[in-house]
Amino acid sequence: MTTQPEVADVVVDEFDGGPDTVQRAAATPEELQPYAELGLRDDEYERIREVLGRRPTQSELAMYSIMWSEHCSYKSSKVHLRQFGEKAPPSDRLLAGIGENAGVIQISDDLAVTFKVESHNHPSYVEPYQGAATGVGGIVRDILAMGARPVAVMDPLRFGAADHEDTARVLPGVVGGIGGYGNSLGLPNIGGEVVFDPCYQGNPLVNALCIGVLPVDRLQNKAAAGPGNIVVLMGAKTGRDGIGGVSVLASATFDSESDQRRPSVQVGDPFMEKLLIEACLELYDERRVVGIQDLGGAGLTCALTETAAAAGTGMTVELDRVPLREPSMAAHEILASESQERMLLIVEPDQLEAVLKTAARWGVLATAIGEVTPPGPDGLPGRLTISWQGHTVVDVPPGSLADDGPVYARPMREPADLILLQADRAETLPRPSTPDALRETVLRMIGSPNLCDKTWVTEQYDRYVLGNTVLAQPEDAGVIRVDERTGLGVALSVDGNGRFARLDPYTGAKLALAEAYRNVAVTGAKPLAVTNCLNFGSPEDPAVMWQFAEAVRGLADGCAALGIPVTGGNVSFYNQTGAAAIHPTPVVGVLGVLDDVAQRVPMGFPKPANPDGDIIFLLGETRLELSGSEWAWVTHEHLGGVPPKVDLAGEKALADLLTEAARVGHLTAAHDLSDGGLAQVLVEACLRRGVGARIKLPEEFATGSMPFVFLFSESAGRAMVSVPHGQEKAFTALCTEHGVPWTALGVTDESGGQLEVRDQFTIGLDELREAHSATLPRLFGA
Amino acid sequence: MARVVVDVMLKPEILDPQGQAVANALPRLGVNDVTSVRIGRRIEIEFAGEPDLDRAREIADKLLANPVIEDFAVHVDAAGTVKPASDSQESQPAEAPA
Amino acid sequence: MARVVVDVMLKPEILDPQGQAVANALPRLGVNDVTSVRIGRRIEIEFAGEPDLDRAREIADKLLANPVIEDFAVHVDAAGTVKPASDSQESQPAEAPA
Amino acid sequence: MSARIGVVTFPGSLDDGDAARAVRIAGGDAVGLWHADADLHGVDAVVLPGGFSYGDYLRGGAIARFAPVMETIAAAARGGLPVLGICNGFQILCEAHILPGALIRNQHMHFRARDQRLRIEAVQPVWTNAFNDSQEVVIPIKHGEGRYVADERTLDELEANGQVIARYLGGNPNGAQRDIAAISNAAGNVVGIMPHPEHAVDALTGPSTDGLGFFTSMLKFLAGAPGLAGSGGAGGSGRPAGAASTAPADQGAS
Ligand SMILES: Nc1ncnc2c1ncn2[C@@H]1O[C@H](COP(=O)(O)OP(=O)(O)O)[C@@H](O)[C@H]1O
Ligand SMILES: [Mg+2]
Repeated sequence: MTTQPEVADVVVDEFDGGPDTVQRAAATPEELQPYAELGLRDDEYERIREVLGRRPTQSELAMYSIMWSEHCSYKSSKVHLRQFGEKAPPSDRLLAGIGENAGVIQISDDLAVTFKVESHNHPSYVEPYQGAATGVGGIVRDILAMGARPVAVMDPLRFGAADHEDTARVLPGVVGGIGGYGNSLGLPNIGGEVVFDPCYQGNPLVNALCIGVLPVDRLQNKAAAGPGNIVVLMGAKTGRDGIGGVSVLASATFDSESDQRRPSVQVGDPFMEKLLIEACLELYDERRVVGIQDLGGAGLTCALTETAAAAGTGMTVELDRVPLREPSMAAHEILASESQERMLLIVEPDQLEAVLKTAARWGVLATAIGEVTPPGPDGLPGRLTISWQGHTVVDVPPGSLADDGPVYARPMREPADLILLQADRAETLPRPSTPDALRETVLRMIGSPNLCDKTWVTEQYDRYVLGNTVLAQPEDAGVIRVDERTGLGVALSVDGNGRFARLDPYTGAKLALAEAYRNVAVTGAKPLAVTNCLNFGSPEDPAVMWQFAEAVRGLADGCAALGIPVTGGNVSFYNQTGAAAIHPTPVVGVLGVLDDVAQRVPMGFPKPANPDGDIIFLLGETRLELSGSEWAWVTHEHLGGVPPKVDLAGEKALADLLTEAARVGHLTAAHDLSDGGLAQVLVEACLRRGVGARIKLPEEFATGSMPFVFLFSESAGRAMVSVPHGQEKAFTALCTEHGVPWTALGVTDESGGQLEVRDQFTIGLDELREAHSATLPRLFGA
Repeated sequence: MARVVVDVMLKPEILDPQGQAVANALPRLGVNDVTSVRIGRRIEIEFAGEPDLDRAREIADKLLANPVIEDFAVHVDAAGTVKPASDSQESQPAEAPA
Repeated sequence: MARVVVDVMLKPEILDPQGQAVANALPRLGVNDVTSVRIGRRIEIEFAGEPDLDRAREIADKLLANPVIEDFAVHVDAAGTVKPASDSQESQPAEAPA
Repeated sequence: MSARIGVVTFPGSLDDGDAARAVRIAGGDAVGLWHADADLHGVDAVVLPGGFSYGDYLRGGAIARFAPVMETIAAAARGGLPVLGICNGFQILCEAHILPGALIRNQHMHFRARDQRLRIEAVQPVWTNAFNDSQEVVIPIKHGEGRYVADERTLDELEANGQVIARYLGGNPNGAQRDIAAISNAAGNVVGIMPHPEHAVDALTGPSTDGLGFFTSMLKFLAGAPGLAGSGGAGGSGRPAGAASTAPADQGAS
């Protein structure tokens, strides 16, 4: 499957002046239908005919082609994703899990949070600003559909080489779109990632995460329960936005023609979404909706079939009632349209008037378009029938679209080059071994695109709106206050490392999980739950499919080991240009809870209360692990070997220690170690508040290239903390108790204004800052 | 003067939230007979020598318009010129002196 | 069709960074004979009945332009109309159907 | 009874909750005012909060200016009612010609959010009496259209009359003329400020608590001006039962 023409291109709705009706379809069984052009296989088309007992109408064909696409049906991933449920540790906090619009976790007697990450990769390549903007809009509606008020967003992003000319087109547009939409909605952006790698050239990854908060008793669901209830479409008018967008933009591989294809893209209206949010929340609080579902990919088709299928009911819909932006739209276009900022509500008839009134108060269009009908006799699910201009154009069992799509166990094969790749270890590369070379390496690394200061990006995002942001970028995790009365809050981090996953997808997925988990733990929060976005190449390539299966297995095993469940996520396949797939890129989000956000631990060394400074400790073990590291890439353009060892029991011990130490007030700062190793973390911790540090290397790392290894190895399971004078004994005792290895590194030093690594180098904070912060403005303009 | 104007508008099928917001505001100004408002960009390009339409078209296609969502038209500037308030009766005398 | 166009431009004395950015980018496209670029707004208003220039002028004055920083001009739509790509030779032919 | 401060919610207002919280932290009563309701419900002062009213699609504040509540506020402001316009609120005040000049697209064309150093340039009785002369403060900015412009004569007048309330320090974030971050009208009761003092009222969630001074100043002013308190609103009848009655409250978020 490569390029697919758009739905609008191949489906002709008009026959003898009227639409293709169910009646007509039954009478003309042999009529040729362009199912292949819509991306359906012969056997899939046959199954549709079997389900219906006739050929599908044109509208039905469009609906099946969308709902059975990879993007909507998860047909290649389903068999693997099951593990998330099967291996998940039991949890009584999980109020809604995989399969819902987003997972919901209870965090106190009366409050719950819901969060999820999703991709909008292909649209963001075609139209960076709108693609990214509507990516934010889409995930926010998922959160809204659960009954939650969205309270923050995050944006894990990946681009091609930083100095590639197309990155200069894509990155500013994507960042502008994320900011433009999120800022206008009044959602603080509390973190994300900006990663550059040539493998994302032509396939940028634009993932967006949203978190929302709800009173436990406001939880909503999507089931269209209660025959006789009214189906209401609320929000923007329906236009020809992204018609076929799901199948074309989100499922098909890009090729050289994509430039000319110029697919129709969706344009977002954050103002409308803001009104939609307020209107929905008011309706929830007034208990006016029975069921609710957002309209995202596959638009009305998806919302109608999923709500009906979830309840086992049927539904009748009059398509003529759907408010249109363009009156000339055909039935299948209305059904496939991905116009943004719309929600589908199921309401009891006697609530309809009140619902319409609330919508009007917020200036949002709301229209009754249909009715819930009873299930069939013998307990069979009901049918979805849709009329258009007086004719029945759709008559289907909704479950056949929503739940019973094709499922494939696709062939898998370890990539042929993997053995050689793993044998080519970065630990054999020449390493800096003199103080001067080390000093130069520090400055070069902290200014490299992946490690440099991301202020150019994050300055375009509002972090303050709503007044509950306790930590945001560049901190390790975002921390949001959820309850002003008690100080209850949550911490969130998203992480992924495509290079590690390329070298070993099983371990790479675990490493991404471990990093996000650690990032949450360093703030003092207790990690609770996981979301993920799995960005991969074509599932039709057995090597990609193997990477995918391994990554899922790694993430599921990792979650089981850490005792936190996957609550939801998203799969993005076909991130591929020609035969070249992106690095397998599992992006993992971890959510933790803080009983009192006032106890959160920041990443930067604070101005110490004691003139002698705070004491700096490194927690965890440093090994010679350079394969897949940022250093190997920046200085040798090298990718090979095996990724760092992952020890989830050790991660858990570290997290427990950090949570406990934060609770008793031992920590003035804590910063997790990942890309760029200890050197990066020291520099970031110093620059954050302009407080220097004096460091002494442990003896076993004092000579030859060992200082370099200590500073740049990317061993997992480590964090750096600072502890006030007088508390170090109690702190190290706590470390011993938790079985976490610790090393005293030195002290913070406010007056010095420099970072000193004894016997190696001293660099002034100004020089560090200049090296760290000049890169993105140089590349993308001041 | 060698001025070429490039008008860039969203393609008709693309949502124009900006135009819509303005259209929705008009009734509050007592205007009720407007059926639609669309907002695009007007770009005035001054050439050193002769106005060069082909050049302008190329610039528009490559730089000024986003062909994924926008259409454009190019013309040599004529009557429609927006002049400083002081010498154009169409525009309002500015309240603050220039 | 009863369409009125309102063109709104920043007053000449007000710095237009967007126009300047475009002007600065032109040499990279091999264009060296452009002396200035200014970017403003083009607003297309459809009236239910007759195109009403006075009405449009009033709307422009009150809402569409801010007289402190902008000038505007109003005219009934004519040649300069931006048409969908498919039937306008000025814009890029789009391969994907609308 | 503490002073009642109205906080207006337009469709697209975002920082209305934060402004109300700042009012409460400062010791006042926050009263929600709804864009479509011209009644000011007898409030003693008004805050026009930040956000993107009506999407801010044409120019920031251009459409909000015509909201029914704004007609009343404009009249009351000319009559002396203390009004603080923050960010979008500042834009609305300029669009309504209650304050001179305009706020246009940032010179670098990006939305920019950062913790900004400012110098308080005018310690005046209504909105800045809690500050010291030339006090330096840190207050967040976050805007895409914050470049203050006015013609030279207006700028000279603002300076001469002490109407420049605050200036950017340590780098002008948007290209504003003469580094202007906040101004007042000639009478001093109306202030427009681009930075967000309501985001700097609590050390846990803001870069400082410097923003609180604007709100405490106004409360102190109202306390010392009993004649003004309660008489600000045009037609102060029918007070709503609770604060923020029209703004949808959500216990999850605030
Ligand atoms: N696209 C982005 N949006 C928001 N915050 C970002 C983005 N990219 C990076 N950040 C923030 O910058 C900081 C540094 O990022 P990174 O080095 O990836 O952190 P870490 O290695 O701790 O995960 C983090 O606070 C991260 O949340
Ligand atoms: Mg981190």
